[in-house]
Amino acid sequence: MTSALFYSMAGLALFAIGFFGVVVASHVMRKILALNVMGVGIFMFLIALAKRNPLVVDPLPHALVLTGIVIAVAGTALALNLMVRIHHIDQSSQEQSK
Amino acid sequence: MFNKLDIEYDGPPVDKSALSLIASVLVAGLLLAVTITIVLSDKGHNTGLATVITQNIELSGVTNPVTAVLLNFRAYDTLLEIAVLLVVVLAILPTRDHHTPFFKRIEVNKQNLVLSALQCWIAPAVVIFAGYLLWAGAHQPGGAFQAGALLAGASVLLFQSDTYQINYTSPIARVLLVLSLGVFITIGTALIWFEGSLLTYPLAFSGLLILLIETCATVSITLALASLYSSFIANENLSITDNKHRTIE
Amino acid sequence: MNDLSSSLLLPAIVFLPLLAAIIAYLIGQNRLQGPINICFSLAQFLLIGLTTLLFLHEKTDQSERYIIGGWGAPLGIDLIVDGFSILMLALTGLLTLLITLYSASYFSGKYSASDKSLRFWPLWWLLISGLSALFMSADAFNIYVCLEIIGLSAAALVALQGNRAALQAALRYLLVGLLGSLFYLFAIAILYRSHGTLDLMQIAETTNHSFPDKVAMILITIGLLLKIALFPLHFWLPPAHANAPTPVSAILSALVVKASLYILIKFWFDVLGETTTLGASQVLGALGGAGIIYGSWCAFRATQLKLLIAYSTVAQLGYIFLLFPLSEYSMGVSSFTGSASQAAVYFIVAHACAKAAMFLAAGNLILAQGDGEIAQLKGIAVREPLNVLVFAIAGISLIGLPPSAGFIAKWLLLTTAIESGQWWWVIVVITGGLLGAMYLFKVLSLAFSTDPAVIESRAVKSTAPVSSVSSVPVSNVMTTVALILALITLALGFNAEFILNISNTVSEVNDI
Amino acid sequence: MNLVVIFDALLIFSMLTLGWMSIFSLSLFRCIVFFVCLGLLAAIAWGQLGAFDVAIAEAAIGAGITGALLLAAWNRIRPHRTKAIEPNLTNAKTSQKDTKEHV
Amino acid sequence: MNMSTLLPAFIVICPILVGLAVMATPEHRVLQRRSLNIGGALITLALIAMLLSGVVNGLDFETRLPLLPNIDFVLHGDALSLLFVSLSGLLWLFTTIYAIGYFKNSANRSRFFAFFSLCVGATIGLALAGNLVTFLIFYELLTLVTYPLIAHKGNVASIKAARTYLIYTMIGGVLLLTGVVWLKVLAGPLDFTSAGLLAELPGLDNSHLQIIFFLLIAGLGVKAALFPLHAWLPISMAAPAPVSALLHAVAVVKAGAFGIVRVVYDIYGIEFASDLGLTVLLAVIAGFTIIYGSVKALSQDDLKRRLAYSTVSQVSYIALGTAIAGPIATIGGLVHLVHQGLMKITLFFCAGNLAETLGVHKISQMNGAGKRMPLTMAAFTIAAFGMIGVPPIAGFVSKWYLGVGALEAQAYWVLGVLAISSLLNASYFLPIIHAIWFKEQDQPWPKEVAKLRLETHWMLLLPPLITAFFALAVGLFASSAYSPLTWSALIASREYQAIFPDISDIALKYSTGHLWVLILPTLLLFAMVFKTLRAKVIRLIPLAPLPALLGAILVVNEDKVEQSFLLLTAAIWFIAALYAQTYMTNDNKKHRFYLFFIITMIGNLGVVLAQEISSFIAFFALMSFSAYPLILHSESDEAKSAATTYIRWVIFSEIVLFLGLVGKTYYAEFSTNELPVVWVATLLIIGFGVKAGLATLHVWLPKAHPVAPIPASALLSAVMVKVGLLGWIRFLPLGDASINVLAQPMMVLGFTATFLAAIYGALQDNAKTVLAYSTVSQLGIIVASIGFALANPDSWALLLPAIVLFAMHHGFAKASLFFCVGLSSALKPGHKLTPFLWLLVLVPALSLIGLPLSSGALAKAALKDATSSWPLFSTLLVMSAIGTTLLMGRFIELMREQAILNASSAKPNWRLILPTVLSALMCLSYFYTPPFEFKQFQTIVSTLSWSAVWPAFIGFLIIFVTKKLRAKLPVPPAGDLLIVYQALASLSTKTWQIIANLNASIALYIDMMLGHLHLWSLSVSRRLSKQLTLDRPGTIMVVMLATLLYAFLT
Repeated sequence: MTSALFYSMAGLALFAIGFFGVVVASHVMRKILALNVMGVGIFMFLIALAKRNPLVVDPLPHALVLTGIVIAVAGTALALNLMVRIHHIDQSSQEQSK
Repeated sequence: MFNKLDIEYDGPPVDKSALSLIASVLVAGLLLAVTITIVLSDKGHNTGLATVITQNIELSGVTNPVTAVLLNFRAYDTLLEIAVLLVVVLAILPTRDHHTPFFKRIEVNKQNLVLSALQCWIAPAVVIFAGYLLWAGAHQPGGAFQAGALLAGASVLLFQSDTYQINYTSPIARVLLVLSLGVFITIGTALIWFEGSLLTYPLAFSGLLILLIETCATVSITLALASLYSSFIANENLSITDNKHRTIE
Repeated sequence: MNDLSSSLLLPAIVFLPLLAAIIAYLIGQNRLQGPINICFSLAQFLLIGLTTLLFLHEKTDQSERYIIGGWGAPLGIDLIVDGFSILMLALTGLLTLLITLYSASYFSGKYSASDKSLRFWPLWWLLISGLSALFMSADAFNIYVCLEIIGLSAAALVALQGNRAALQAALRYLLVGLLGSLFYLFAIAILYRSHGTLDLMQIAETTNHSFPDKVAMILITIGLLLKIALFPLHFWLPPAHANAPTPVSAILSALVVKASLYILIKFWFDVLGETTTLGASQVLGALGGAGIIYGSWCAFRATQLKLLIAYSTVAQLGYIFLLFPLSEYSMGVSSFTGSASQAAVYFIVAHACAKAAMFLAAGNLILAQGDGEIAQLKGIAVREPLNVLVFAIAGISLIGLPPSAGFIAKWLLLTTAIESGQWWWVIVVITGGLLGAMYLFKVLSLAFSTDPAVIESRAVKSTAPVSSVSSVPVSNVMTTVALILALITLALGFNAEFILNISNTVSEVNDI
Repeated sequence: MNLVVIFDALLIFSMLTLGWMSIFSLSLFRCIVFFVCLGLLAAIAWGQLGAFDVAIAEAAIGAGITGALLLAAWNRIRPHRTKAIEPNLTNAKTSQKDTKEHV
Repeated sequence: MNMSTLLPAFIVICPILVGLAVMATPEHRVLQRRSLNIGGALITLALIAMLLSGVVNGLDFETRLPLLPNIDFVLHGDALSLLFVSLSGLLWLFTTIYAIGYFKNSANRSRFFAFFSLCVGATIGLALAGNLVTFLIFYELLTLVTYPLIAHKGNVASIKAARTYLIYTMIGGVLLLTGVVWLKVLAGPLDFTSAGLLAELPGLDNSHLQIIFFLLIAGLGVKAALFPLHAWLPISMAAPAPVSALLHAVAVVKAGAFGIVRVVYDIYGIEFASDLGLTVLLAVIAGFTIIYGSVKALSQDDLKRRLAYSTVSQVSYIALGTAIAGPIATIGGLVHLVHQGLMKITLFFCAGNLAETLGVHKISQMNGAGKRMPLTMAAFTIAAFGMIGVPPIAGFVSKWYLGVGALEAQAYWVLGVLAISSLLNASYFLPIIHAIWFKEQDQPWPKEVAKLRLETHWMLLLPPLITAFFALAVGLFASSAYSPLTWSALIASREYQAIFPDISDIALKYSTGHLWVLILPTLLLFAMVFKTLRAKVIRLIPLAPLPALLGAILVVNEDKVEQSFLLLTAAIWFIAALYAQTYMTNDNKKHRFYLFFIITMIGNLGVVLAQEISSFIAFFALMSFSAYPLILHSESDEAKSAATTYIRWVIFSEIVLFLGLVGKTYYAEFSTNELPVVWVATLLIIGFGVKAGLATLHVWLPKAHPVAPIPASALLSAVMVKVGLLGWIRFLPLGDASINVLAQPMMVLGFTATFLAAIYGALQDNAKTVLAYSTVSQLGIIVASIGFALANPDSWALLLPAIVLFAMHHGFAKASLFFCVGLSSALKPGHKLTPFLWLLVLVPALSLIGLPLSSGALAKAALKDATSSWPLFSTLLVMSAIGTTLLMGRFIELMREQAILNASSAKPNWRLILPTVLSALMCLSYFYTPPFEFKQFQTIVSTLSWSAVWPAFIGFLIIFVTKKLRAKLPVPPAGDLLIVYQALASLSTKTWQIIANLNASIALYIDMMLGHLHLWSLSVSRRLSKQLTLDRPGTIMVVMLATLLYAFLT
């Protein structure tokens, strides 16, 4: 049992927590956060994977995670943007109705 | 799951109707636990590609294996990843504004001392550090993304003060935003001409080319991340134009 | 240039749309967008056409690999084309050309605001490049990146309308896409862990009956099912497809869901074929069957034209999923060969053309009528006969009536079902066809109806100063494009061998 | 049981907790803050695992930029003082709309 | 790629291209569209002609394209497909012309014509399809392109109709698809091969094949409107007339029927299919549908609905013919494909003309339409008669072959179906025909288009006329080399190959000897059509029978029977025509009278000259039906009732005759059994018996005679009833074999009629009724003689001349007596001519009684001599004179009364007297030279016998004695047994109504239940869909994950 193993289990657990959050959380933002938590979980799993042989560090998962992080932030930004726009439309329609 | 997308601020953290599902999600958790044990029970491939990468690192032109993977072995992924970033920028950026210049400094009478000090001293330092990160990426941890993120962070700081304004939709900004993708494609395609295959760097120039691409990527990423952030700050404009859309439709 | 693996062609198929996206983004003027983009689409079409021809011409090797960066499989990323992917590429090229033509009119300013057009084109080209890259990818992680490009750009395109419904649909679509991709990514991680490579073929070579592979397969399946919108997970699809701008709806239904499906098929049959079980394929088939019935039923009940079409997509995807239980399953491996795969391939092609035609026609009708309500379409056949015709032809293909591509597809499906002795799928397919006829002809009978009262009331309505519906004459280009697609659908009903010949090469790929 | 193991265990435990809390905390703001913390802890953990490149990136992008974006978005949807008068009413209205959209 | 591989494809593509081109034609470019349509149709026809000639020359045409692995798209020109293709191409042309006229000013014409052409294209493709898959493709295509045609009007009804159509055909299509796929999986490429392909394939599971057969037939049966699947057809009447015409005649309905033929013959193979026990079931369904459709048609008032139900019924003939599984029945079924098309398209054209020109949609509005649109209605009449199966129109040919085929296959019940169906057809078509021709217009036309030069637009008028002509021609020239019938026979011979019998002997060759005698009447008939010529032509009518008369005297002498009958017929027609010249002068309906007079004449002469069964029955029908207006002439209530009675009996007799003759033909050609078949003889006796006044079937006679104009009555009694006798002579196996079973009843009936009719007639108070009963009585003698001949074949050689003699004598005498009735006004005492006129009455009367020296005496003597082997017969014969005397006495009595009653100062008209004299002269044996050589009666002296006199005395004695008594007795109604029949009929009607009511209430109940069910299902589905919104994707995803885990890991 190496620490990498613990970390990879932690990654899986984070993934599970995130998935649970995606299913159960009500607010969009929470869902977005939950997705991000899932992402972090996977990244953790990957990085722990890179270290599963204590002697060698596999740089490939690192590269994958780097790419993944950028993609995650892109997705998050888009989702947040959409959320904000919906909110804005709701608000302005409320103002109009007033 | 995504069927109800609640965006009211004062909602409960958990969808009430979903509470009944907790049991089932617990089942899912259980299943996941099974997954974990299954996954971990298998020894798996011992080293992955570590050895292959180490063997080939000489040929990549850089010594940092992560950079080698990102920008040489799997440069194609990175290229597409930049495209992903571009997608989001395109989707989010407000309607274009040709008149405001790319960079503008606004004279504000009342200045926050701390902030202005930050702007004056820390921003250049961040830029220099980012440049270092970029340069160092070739042989030790660091690289375009990190540098870009740092720079973007710096620009976030700048916006807190309303002193500087960047028009991300001006022609210059647009060129800079697509710079990395363009350069990447150009180099990649040009290399087909010279080397016979896509993104095959000639050994002698590979370090240089990677640095060139990374530099451009840093610029674009900085601008992209900063523009993403700014879209939330300057959202009023966006909303107004959106309103216009609505009336048109 | 006669060797695909060393030529410029394959990367160019990905890079040309990227270039187009950059240029479309840099051009500020709306006026230039149309011609330039049409030129690009033409070039893309020619590229893909050339590739297809070369591929068909070579025929020596069944799949062609292109090595990027000169590194080779485990280290670098390869591109691979086999029959199936060539077919998907060709489909992409064709639809790109036609829908670009359509969009050039649709976004010309007559029908939509200019900034929408400026946003549309770069996103459009990114979507196309994502699709093209996906169909050629031989690398599991590269597929993830492609899926993300597709997912994000598609969501952004759905949001283009900017109204609340569209934004909400886009948000939902985006989140679904992200969730699905995360599942996929997780599976990739597991696969990398046990195989030490990301190359699909290398994974396939080392696949055995191991548990991690099974888990990865489950995760991939569930993630992609979410993205494909197979029946109980279809909740996001109808609003997304219904609220998007017309060309986007067309490409979403025609290709984007198919992209995920393509990956699923690849994993299910080629990469992780060892791990699949009979039970799992029956589950997928059952869901597909339920999707056929449920989607058709919802389509029948829909009151919005585009919603109807979107639900029809849900149903049609169900048909394709019958592939899984019907494909040959021998010695623990189901293979993408024989008539089931032919049926599925043909279904994909047929549905792509028909659904694109249908969405375009529906878009035209909505423009002409100014309203997306089906009930408002009364008597539209008189004013927009061609578009109604296109709608009808596409619908015929969807129902699976001859002479259309859909018929051939359904024929193959039924043949397979009977051949394999699984007659219950026959009932499902047939019921689905009848339900399809129900919802299609619900629209058509309204279109033909010339109830004088209705027409009068409409006339009064349109002369009234405060008119909520505004109708615009539909441009000829838009109608023509829809018509071309419809005619292609018809033509595909007569020369099935051509398509099947292309895709036949699929069968050899999994012999590794 | 050396110090590293304890450190790892603590790190993992706090990450899991933060993961949970960044979704299910009562206020959204806290969620965001917890998420940024999670990102930072993840960066530390990855540094621990030898992935320095990723650690830097996670700290800068995963925690930094994402956090900034989240906060900015939060700021946009948070009820401002002037509009917070009738939260219940607005709630009801949007939920009505929501149900309409779902069809 | 040469002509032989491209031609079928061209033929299919041509209409489709036309359709597409028309679709692209702007609405206002009328000329372009017209030329496209008509040009396309003509080109297609030309191509079809090329194909046809090629196939006749033995070339093989096949277009084959790969469609799928192992499946080709095949268009193949074989005989069967050509039959259908030619029909489609031809009718397309006509329908196009018609549709152009029909849609002169309406909207959406481009759309209409486009889909119209596509529809034809699909039909042609379907016809040329070389395998089941290709067939399926075009079958479904047809479904689709027909939809816009039915929905064309766009109103609620047509949309609903289109939807109903679609629901039915879609379900059918799906069943068919399933069947085809299944069969394909089992049997490989499903190329149509004559004699079927399944039989040769080894290792097929029969139960599978049976299920597949049901799937296929159910799928095809929807379009072919087989019984439970027919409901869409009447509803789709909401379509415009050209569409209905096309739908019913060629495209949709036929496609189904054609498909059934293909499946049974070219896929399963007829022998294999019947081995599997499939054909019987199909035949039963088809038979039921035939009757069901007809029954439903009866109660429709909407013309097009009635026609639609008629289609339901008629199309099943094709299926029936196919399913009977015998080569001859196959011919009947196949040829009906063409025949029904021609007739039904005519009917729909006419219905469309009515609707378009007059706005008439309902049958109740059609009264008097014949005057307004004579040509259209003539076409309608021809087609309707064809549908009923009146020879020589097309429909008869089909029924004929079906009937013979049924016998061949020993499916006797099919004959029953045919009979009932014909009866029902007649009962729903004849009232229409009656209404259009013989009823006065009683209300203004609902929506009349301004009068044109012709009765309607020429484009509307021409097509029905042409198709009606075709319907007539294909029937008339059925045995010619290029008729559909010959073609069908060719197809059948290929399907059956070895077991195909020689059918040349049952072919319907309308051969009539000495046809030239009919030329003059025919010319006159055509001249009558022109209004301007009519008055002149009427003057010439007495000339019409003269050629026949001359012929009888000079030319026709090979067959004595023929010669005698021709002599009688021609002479009496001549005299009657002369008589009518004066008698009808002031009649306002004389034009109509003369028209039908001449037609009846042609029929009557033709019957006599007919050489074989088919022309005999054709002329027989012509005569029978055209006598209807003669009886109806006065249009009084009695006349109407009499005419109705008459026509009912005519139909009855036609149907019975049809069956009898079918049987006769079949047993004559195919039976090895030398003995005559009793049931055939029975049917023939009954069938002709109606005409010949066989007791119990005679009831129309006493009704018809009093009301008809005198020349008509004279003709009826004198010659037309004799045709029945002629039929017996020609078709009963007289002289060949004895049929004792029938002989005794006939003799009993004959003599019973002789005596009872005399008594009953003596109580009548109308001179013409008395004469009618006299006819019944006299015919009784003939009936009895025939009966005698049946019992004693040896006596036939003697009996035949005697019977013929008797018939001729009766003809002349009865004619004279009728003519005298017309002179009654001149019989009042006091006029100087009166005694002479009374002589005119007395001579025929006494001749009838058989007093010596009269022709009657001669005839009776001959009969007595011939029947001498059985004394009782002779005795009864002698006794019969008492009855005759009674009648004649009564007649003279009535004439006197009438003369006194009608006393007027008018001079007796010489022009009436002269014909009467002519015919009375013929009653004297001196002037009467029978064409037979009667060796036994060379001297008239032999008639001078006591036995000829005493019955007359007794008779007159009774008359005088019972005069008072008779005056007290009530006058029994004319038509005696008719009362009983009518009571029976009304009873059965009531029963039927009760059943119908019950049926309706059951249907209502079922409807209600269905309504409840519908509501319930709606609510359930609403509830379901509420619960099935699936708005918990999270749960769903988790559950799916669990399911997949389970599925993968176990």
